[in-house]
Amino acid sequence: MRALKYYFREALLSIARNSWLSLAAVGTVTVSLFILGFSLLVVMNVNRLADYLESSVEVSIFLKDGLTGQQLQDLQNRIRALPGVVEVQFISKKQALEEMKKNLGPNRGLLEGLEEDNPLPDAFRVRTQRADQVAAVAKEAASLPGVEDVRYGQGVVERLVAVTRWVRLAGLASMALIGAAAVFLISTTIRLSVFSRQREIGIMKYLGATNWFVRFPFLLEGMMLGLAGSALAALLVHAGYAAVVRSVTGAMPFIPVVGQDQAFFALLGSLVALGLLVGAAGSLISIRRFLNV
Amino acid sequence: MRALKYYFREALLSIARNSWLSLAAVGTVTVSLFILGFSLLVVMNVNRLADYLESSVEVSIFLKDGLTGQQLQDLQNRIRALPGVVEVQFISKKQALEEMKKNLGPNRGLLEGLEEDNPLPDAFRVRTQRADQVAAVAKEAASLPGVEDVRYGQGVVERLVAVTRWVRLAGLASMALIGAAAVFLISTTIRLSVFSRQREIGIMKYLGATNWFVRFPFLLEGMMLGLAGSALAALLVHAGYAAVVRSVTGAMPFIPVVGQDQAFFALLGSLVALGLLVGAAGSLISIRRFLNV
Amino acid sequence: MLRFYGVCKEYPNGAKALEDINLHVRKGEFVFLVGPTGAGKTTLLKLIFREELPTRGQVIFNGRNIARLRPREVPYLRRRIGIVFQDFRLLPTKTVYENVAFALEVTGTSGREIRRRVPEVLRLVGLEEKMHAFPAQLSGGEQQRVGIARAIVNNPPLLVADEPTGNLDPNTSWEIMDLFCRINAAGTTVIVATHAWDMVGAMDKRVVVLEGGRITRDDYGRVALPHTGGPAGRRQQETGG
Amino acid sequence: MLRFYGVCKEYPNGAKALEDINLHVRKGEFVFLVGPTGAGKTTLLKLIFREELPTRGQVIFNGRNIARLRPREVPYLRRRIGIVFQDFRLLPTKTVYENVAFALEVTGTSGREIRRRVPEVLRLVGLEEKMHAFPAQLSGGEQQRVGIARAIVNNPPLLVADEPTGNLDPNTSWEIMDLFCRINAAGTTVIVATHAWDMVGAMDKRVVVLEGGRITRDDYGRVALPHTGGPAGRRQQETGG
Ligand SMILES: Nc1ncnc2c1ncn2[C@@H]1O[C@H](COP(=O)(O)OP(=O)(O)OP(=O)(O)O)[C@@H](O)[C@H]1O
Ligand SMILES: Nc1ncnc2c1ncn2[C@@H]1O[C@H](COP(=O)(O)OP(=O)(O)OP(=O)(O)O)[C@@H](O)[C@H]1O
Ligand SMILES: [Mg+2]
Ligand SMILES: [Mg+2]
Repeated sequence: MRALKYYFREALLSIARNSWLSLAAVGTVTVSLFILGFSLLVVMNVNRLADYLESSVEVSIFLKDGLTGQQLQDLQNRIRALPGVVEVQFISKKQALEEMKKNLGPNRGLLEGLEEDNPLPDAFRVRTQRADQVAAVAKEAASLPGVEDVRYGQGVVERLVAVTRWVRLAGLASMALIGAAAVFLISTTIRLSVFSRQREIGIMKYLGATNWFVRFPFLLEGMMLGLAGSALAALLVHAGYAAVVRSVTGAMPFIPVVGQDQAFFALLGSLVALGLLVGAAGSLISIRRFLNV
Repeated sequence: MRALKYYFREALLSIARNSWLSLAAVGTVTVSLFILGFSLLVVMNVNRLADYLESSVEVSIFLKDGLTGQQLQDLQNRIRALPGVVEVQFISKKQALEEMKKNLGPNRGLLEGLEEDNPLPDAFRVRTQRADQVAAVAKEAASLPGVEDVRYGQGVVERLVAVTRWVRLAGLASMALIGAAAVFLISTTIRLSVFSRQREIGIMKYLGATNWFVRFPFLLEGMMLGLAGSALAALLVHAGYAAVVRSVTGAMPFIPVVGQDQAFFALLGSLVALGLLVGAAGSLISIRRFLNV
Repeated sequence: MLRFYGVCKEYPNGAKALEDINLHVRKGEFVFLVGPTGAGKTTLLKLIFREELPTRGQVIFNGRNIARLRPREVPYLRRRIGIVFQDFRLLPTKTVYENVAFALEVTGTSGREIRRRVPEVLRLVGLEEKMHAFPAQLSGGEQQRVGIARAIVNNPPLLVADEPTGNLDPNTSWEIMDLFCRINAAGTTVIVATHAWDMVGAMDKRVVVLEGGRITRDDYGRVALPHTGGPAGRRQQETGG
Repeated sequence: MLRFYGVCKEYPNGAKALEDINLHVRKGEFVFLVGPTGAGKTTLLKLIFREELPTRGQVIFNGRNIARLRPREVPYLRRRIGIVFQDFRLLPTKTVYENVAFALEVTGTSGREIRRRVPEVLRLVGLEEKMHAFPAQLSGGEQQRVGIARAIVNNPPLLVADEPTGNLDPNTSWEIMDLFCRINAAGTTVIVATHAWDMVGAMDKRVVVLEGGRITRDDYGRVALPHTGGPAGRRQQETGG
């Protein structure tokens, strides 16, 4: 109890009396974690966008003429059972012609008079969960009875798969990198601030202080500075992201963004925890080499 | 001459004897500038991609029937003269039909027999430099004599314009932010390392050293550390980017990437210059408050 | 209580500070350690509280070989030794009061006890008025007295003082020596390294003379001063030696 | 050469270190500054080389008011004053040689001259063997002598020494005093703040006594010691005063 009171008083006093060092440490934590947090949000959003793009890829399964309702039903069930399929929609030949007309726009006259003898086939339109499942679904579907032909934007899907896989990987890699950089920068600053008090640590040891007695106030100090910095960073990320989301959804309402939901607050929480942790670990590690006297 | 030799010797000696501080400073410079450099490259690439996407937007200008060759030539010239237009391509009705057939794929049978009495118009296909010029070009073109109709993917182009404008802005903003963060982190580290030598600076002043005499070795030291760190960062960015480009172009040859061209080396050069500058400025600024004794 | 057996100390840079030191300090003794500058006095004291380890030989404190202590035992050794450092070693970010209190905080002394003991000991060394000043705001002699107060505040069984009066005027020096004598009379073993031959000569205590890292004399009682108190006297002695 | 006119110094924390100091030191003089600990000796010396500024009054050095110097003139003032600091103030990352050489580097002395002067002055203070040691590797007395060597290496017109023998044994102390006398004889004005009354008493120089921030005596010639050299004597005097 008494010791704990002492530790806290020491930590707070030290922060106040070394105000310049403390400010530098808090600033570094804030800046590093702000960059980290914002980059994480960007990566999350890019991933969300990739998901969205991937899920908008479709497979068209054209059917043979003259299938019965029962056959159609069976086929639909079997397609729905294929791995990765999330949505199966039936498009009758009539609907198909309407769509084509719409797409042709000013040239719609070309299709005039085809209604009576519609040459288009019935079709299923299938969505998969991920773009890289499209090829497999198309292959499976092609071998089903009653299927005439299967088509999907081959080139485009392959590209999309490559791009999104790459974006995910790059996002992960850069997060690991920026995270490591943040940890390095924060712990370097805390080391420097401990370093400048090397002599003090030695003196304490010569007066009979145990390692933990010397270490604890530094540990607390590191945690407080880490906490202050990371809380500030979390606040800034919160406010900044809200502003960004507002202007993005204002300018581009069609783009899906990661909202301020549970994941977002989990991220903010992790930032704060990281700051606390790096502050604590940084102090402990950097003080170690000065304790051996 | 003698003084210069002294300054350099002092700076080098100080780096060697404060090896831990020096390493911390170099590490911070390297990490900060590496992150900065890589982020810059990402932004440049995203911009390049945005350019590419924008420049692939087309305006189709459908022509009235029965224009003479001279009229066509005039029209083409006038369209080419519109602001933002970079490419004008003539598509005859025959070419248009062929294309349409290709697009319809398995349904090409629909268009059979239209060759003799082709209902499609002749057209010009126009590319603009930027997507946001499309709307203006379309409007101008619509009022030209001989033009029947002008079409472009209205909704899509507007979205694309919004997205790319936003991406450019966000890229610029985050670069400013990360750049400022790098400068802050580097100068904080250098300040801390100067701070731990506060007493030394005071002693030098009491021995009759002029401000510049005390400052110069620190300035040189800051420049050397900044240079070492930023050169290392530039090397890492170079090597890392080469690896990334290799795997991106391997996986997605269709994506345009910023090559290791002049702009790339200008960027590396700027990184090195920034490191040098921040190192020098950081030392000068942080030493200032200790010189007043 | 404290024994040196054939102790040698050579610093990593090759400086030989001590050679073959054999010394026995009994509980309750008052020992002066004198000798020319660079003779090894500080080094000898540093071996006692384990700032340095002997290169050869053994230092035994209360029956335990100091070099063999496990790291976790070292703090408890140091708490039983009050140390006045030649270079003061005050904590720069703590006030005078806090510096002295620290020696008590370390041992887990209660807050009430600290608030009682610290002002008391600061009064003993004449610093009650400077209680809330920081070390940088003190004169040399005041800093030295803070160091002395800190060393005696928790009544250690052994007091080790390295040049405790180097920055003090003769009056204050005598007061401090008086204080040491009283502490000694109360049972504390005291070892004082000093250049103040006049005081050593007048005080009738055990005197260990160190020269070039070796003990050249170890006597009780008044010793002759190595000089006669003036430039002329010193020169005489010089030509004589 | 050096004049104090009604100088007062009150530190920002309210400590009154000097009050109404009037003092005139002539070129070529040798002045001892003595007084109890905390009397203001160091403060008075700090006013000379502008580490502190007087709260009231003026310090005139060679006809110039030191408080009125422009910042860029201060280094040139300090180069004309050799200073031995009470707390040594050696540069911890420089060797003994480099520490002494620094005082010459500052003035732009040629490399050859530095290589000649530094070993010479280190020999004078008896440290030629420790030339390449760092301050942390020296004994207290050795560090003090490095400070002395640094102060005298560029033959300053004024030498200001604050407690230059506090960590030195009597023999070495006398040697240093001898050195100061020789420097003084060669034309340098010398001001020494010290507690070594025995030396002051034996040396027949001007003595300025500072007590509680005021000059209480300013005499030439031998002065009576404030105590008679032993605990008995001191106690007598105490009860007598
Ligand atoms: N850390 C060190 N590294 C190398 N040599 C050292 C170290 N400390 C002391 N020495 C050397 O050991 C010798 C004895 O030093 P010590 O400090 O014990 O002397 P001292 O008797 O206390 O002298 P003083 O009276 O001047 O304080 C000196 O020559 C000194 O240079
Ligand atoms: N920086 C400072 N801030 C506040 N008070 C100070 C400061 N420096 C000195 N003092 C106070 O001013 C008074 C005179 O101090 P000074 O250092 O001049 O004494 P001194 O005569 O040199 O003593 P000593 O012989 O112990 O070195 C002391 O009471 C001291 O506490
Ligand atoms: Mg010593
Ligand atoms: Mg003083």
